[in-house]
Amino acid sequence: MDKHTLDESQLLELFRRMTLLRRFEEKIAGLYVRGKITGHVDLYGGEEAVGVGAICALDLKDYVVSTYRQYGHCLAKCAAPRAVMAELFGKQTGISHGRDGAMHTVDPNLHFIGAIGAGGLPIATGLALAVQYQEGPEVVFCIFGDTALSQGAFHEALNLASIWKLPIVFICENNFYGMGTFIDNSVCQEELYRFAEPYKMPGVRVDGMDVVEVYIAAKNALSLARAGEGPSLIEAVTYRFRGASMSNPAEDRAVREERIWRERDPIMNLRRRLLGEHGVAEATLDRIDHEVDASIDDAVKFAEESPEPPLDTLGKTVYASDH
Amino acid sequence: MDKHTLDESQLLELFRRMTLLRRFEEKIAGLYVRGKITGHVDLYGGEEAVGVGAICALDLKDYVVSTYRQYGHCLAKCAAPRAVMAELFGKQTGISHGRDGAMHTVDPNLHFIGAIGAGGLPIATGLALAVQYQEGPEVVFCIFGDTALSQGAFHEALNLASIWKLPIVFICENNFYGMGTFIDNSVCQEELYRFAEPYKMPGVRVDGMDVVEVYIAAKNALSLARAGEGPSLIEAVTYRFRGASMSNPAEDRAVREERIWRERDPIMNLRRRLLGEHGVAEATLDRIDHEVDASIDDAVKFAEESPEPPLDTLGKTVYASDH
Amino acid sequence: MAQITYREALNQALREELDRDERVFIMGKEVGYFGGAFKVTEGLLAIYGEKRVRDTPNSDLTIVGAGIGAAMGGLKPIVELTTIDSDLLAMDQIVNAAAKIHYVSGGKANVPLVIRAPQSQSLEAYFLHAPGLRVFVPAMPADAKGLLKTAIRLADPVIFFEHESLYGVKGEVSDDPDFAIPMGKAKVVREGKDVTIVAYSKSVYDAVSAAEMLAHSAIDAEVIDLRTLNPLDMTTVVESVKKTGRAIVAYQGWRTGGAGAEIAAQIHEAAFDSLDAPVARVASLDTPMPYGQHREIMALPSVAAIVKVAQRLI
Amino acid sequence: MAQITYREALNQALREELDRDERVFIMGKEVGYFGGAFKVTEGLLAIYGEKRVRDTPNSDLTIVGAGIGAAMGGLKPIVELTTIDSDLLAMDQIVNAAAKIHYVSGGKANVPLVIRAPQSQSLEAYFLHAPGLRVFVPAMPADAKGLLKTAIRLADPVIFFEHESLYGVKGEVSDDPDFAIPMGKAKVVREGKDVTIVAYSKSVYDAVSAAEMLAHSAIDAEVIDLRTLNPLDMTTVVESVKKTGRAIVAYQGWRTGGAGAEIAAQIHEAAFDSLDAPVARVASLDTPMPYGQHREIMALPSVAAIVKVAQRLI
Repeated sequence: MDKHTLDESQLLELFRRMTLLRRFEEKIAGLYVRGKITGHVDLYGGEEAVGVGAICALDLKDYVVSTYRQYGHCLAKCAAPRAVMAELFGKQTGISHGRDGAMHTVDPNLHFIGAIGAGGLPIATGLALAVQYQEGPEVVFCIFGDTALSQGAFHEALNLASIWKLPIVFICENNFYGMGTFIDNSVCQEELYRFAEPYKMPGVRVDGMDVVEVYIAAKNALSLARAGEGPSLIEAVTYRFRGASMSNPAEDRAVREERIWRERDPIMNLRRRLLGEHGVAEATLDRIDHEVDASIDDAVKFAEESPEPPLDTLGKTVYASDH
Repeated sequence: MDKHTLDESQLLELFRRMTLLRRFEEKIAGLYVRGKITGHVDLYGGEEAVGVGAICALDLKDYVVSTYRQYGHCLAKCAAPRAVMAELFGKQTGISHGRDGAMHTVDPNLHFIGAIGAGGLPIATGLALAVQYQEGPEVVFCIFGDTALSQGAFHEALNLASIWKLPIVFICENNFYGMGTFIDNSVCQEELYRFAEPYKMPGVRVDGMDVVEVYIAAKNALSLARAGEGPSLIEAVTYRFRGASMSNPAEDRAVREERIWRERDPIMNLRRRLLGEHGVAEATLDRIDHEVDASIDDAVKFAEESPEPPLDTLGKTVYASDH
Repeated sequence: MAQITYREALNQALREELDRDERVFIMGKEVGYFGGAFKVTEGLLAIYGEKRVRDTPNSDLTIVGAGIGAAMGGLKPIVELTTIDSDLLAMDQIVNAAAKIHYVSGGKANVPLVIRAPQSQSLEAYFLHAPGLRVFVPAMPADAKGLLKTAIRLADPVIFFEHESLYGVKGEVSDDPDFAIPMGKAKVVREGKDVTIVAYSKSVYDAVSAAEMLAHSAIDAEVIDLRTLNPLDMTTVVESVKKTGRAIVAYQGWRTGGAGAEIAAQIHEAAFDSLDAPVARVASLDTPMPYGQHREIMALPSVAAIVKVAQRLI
Repeated sequence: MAQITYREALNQALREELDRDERVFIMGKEVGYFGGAFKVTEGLLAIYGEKRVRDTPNSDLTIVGAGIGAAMGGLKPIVELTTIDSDLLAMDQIVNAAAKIHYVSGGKANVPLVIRAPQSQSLEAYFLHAPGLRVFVPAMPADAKGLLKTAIRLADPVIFFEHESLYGVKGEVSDDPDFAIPMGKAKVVREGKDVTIVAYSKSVYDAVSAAEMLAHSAIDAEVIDLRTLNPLDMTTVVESVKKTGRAIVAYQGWRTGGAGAEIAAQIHEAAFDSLDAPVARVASLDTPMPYGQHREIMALPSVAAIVKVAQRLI
């Protein structure tokens, strides 16, 4: 398989979803500043090619286990923008009935699990075990940040997935920065895909700013897992435009470096490619932009008009066996 | 450095210490069966070449952080047999005043820390940091079993040691068995020294039944660490004669396989080499045997005659700031 | 009904639930070939095969996390943790994931996971302080079986504590495969009118022995076995304390911050006017467990300590 | 004396102790270049350099373990944990190693380690149930500074909780480099005769506000700030309760199995005959923390809840 197998309609779909993630994020950044959204909001801008490229490679029934900045991954997994936005507003109509906000969205119907930090890797491994045990066709994509590599859970999960040959793909978004620490303070090995070798699984490094490259790598790993060939590790080298979260903007990050990366903006790059190589009309892309904007405006309106969860339900749904 | 640099007196010292470990263990196995020693007693028989070969490479001021079967390592680190035996008896004269038994002996004077399982690796790393911080000449040897490799702490500790270039040598006793699980159920990678590569440190595999080979590898790693060149990983392939602990004898372990390994008994091998290659008189080795036996008998007598810790001190020494 | 050990009762429960539900499986260090660190899973590998009785690496955090994921993927995992270190190494997954997922998903996702935790050191208090997690602490073989079956069938995550000293204890246990013990129902194991001794796990035996000794000095003690700490059946406890006017909580954990503190606080809250004396606690010394048999006896709560406290209360 | 924030008070304490003792150093995720997740270590890297202000990988268990090893090797490490997950990921090292080493070494080895734990979720109860570990929970900027200095100078391991909502709170703080607050001394922050409100960390502010509101309805509440949970100064608390006859424990943690259960149990044990009503607890709902400001307010103990309970008690 190579990138030429993506036809124009598929590329337009990748463009549409990346645009959705970007615009959605820009919208909530504004809402956060205006105090409409509280709590911890992680941003994803700049990394859309990874989430979208990987998740678009999946069928709907496949699973995504994501970490922090997961509403991006959640949208990429085809969650309704209304449900995601309402959750960020903490409303009853939200994807988790407003219980969660955006920290660890879990939606069994969507086959999506958000989990915090490296804690998601073991859970994803267990989900893959459930698939294998039930002889299902599904594959689990587990997406996490580079700092997970300095947590033991990463290693334990890769080891377990390898021993049991589980249908799982580990996808590391290597964005070179934690909250403020450069990776060389965090992992002694900056070529993160090299950790695949001792665990006896294929490991590749891809340009995480190129959605097509991510998509192809994801499809290849998916095929292996689907065929019972076990786990893989993909390292996607990328860059996040803002700091790790709205409350920690990385003001002092080198402006020059950021400009270079911005020139590699995955959405602008795909746009140029669609207009150039593929001869797509500018109006087509503009129409997608407008449709996306309209869906986000609709989601905000929906969220604003939705009811709060009744306060007396707060202590409820702690135990499944209670209802 | 190579094995020819060990002179006869050094080889005799290795022989003496291995014999001490073996005879000590045989003694306490008997005491356990007769109910003189209670609690959890881990055995080490067959692995003496690793502990002795590695620890004899050190100076007294260097540190050893050990795991489970640590009274072997503790004796190799020149602890008095009396103090170790009295500790196993739970007596006031024991190395930890009878508080500990043999689970996690800690003796700052001996520069020895026993810690449970993979939990010792982070502590050893911190000790190496203390050495580096204080610009001391010491090196830390951290000795652990193969099951530690499936625990995240192993990976976190190697990563940290590599980033900070700490003066530490990680020594894995790969004895192929946990309590009953073969290593292929436990770590997907059976060549454990390969984990050194992603952490950018030298990794070697040695015959853990050959005390000289272990000694040489340890000396080489020690020299690197002493020179500020950072950590190394040594995998010593070995075999424990009994199950993991006295309460879990691995009765059903294949007899045939055990016989093959017993033929590789590190003490018998060194004995043959001393008698043959080095022309040492049999009487010299017999004298060492007798001296060792006498010191162990003395230790048992000492332990038996030592007082119990006063029961009213039980709740004491929980806090250093209390006394 | 047959006289079997606590260990055999657990083994029976596992077999019956493995037979009953294809989704049930067991994983943990040494649970297969070796039959479990305490031989609870002995013989299961031979019957159910490697798919359903899975030896795992020594990766506690990740095995519990994998149990959570497997539970969310439609299975009913039973994870065996081998040591007290294991419980603590896995704490983040237990408290921050297993216990919370149902809630943060708005009730959409369930985590029907059972964590079997053999314990030499009693750490149940940590898990009592983790909303979303059920905590079972059976003392008797019958309850061990009946509650393990309930745990396996439950939609919630359960941590199931097995005190190591109880494995060899024998008792009457039903062999009806439909037998199960409901959670959240304490059991009055001995009736009495002078003082209520609330206990769970190993301390139930100490409480019963103490009650028998107290009978010689004409003190009639009621002994309650809580059986589960979450749910906590305070109704039975409070009813008893209203009758006796005095209560002792006996537990194996460290005194300070242990489960006994919570139970005592709740008794005071609910039955203050009926109490003739403050609720007393008989628990372990606040020290790391020292080595050696006689010192274990010294540091742990004992029959004699319960007797002494009961005599003081009356 | 100057008016500074809780955050600045901590920063001052760190500077003074870094100046005072070459063996003191700080390590943790983001403590250097970024100045700490909550900016407590801001500016320290520039002054003290990378040797003494060390950015670490995201390896909580191992960073705490390395702190233990460094402490045993002769240093005085201060480890900053960033999140609530961190505390739990490191739990095995904290409870099974840091807290026990002094004891199991027969008193030979010390672990002078300080673990700074900023917290949004209040998990102090876990660490109260760990003999060998000191637990500090300052509410006021002056205590934050004075107790952090005490912690750093101490021979025992200390977990030092900083409630995230307090970082911006201002107060008078001494700039005498010899200033330190002894551990185990609770502070009566408001005198009163009708009811004792025992609190720590953020709840002290709620308790003071509640006391002010109660004054309007002629209820004179005494407020005690415990400042440290281990050692726990029950002498001050019991003395107060003997005077007032009524007590409330207010804390941010989950109600069940929280530190309030222990404090209530000890008050009952020591002052039963002086109590006119059972000790009440005002704590968080037993649910994972829901999202959103107003729900946080709903799930957490509040000024209004303390007022309501006080009125009910009297």
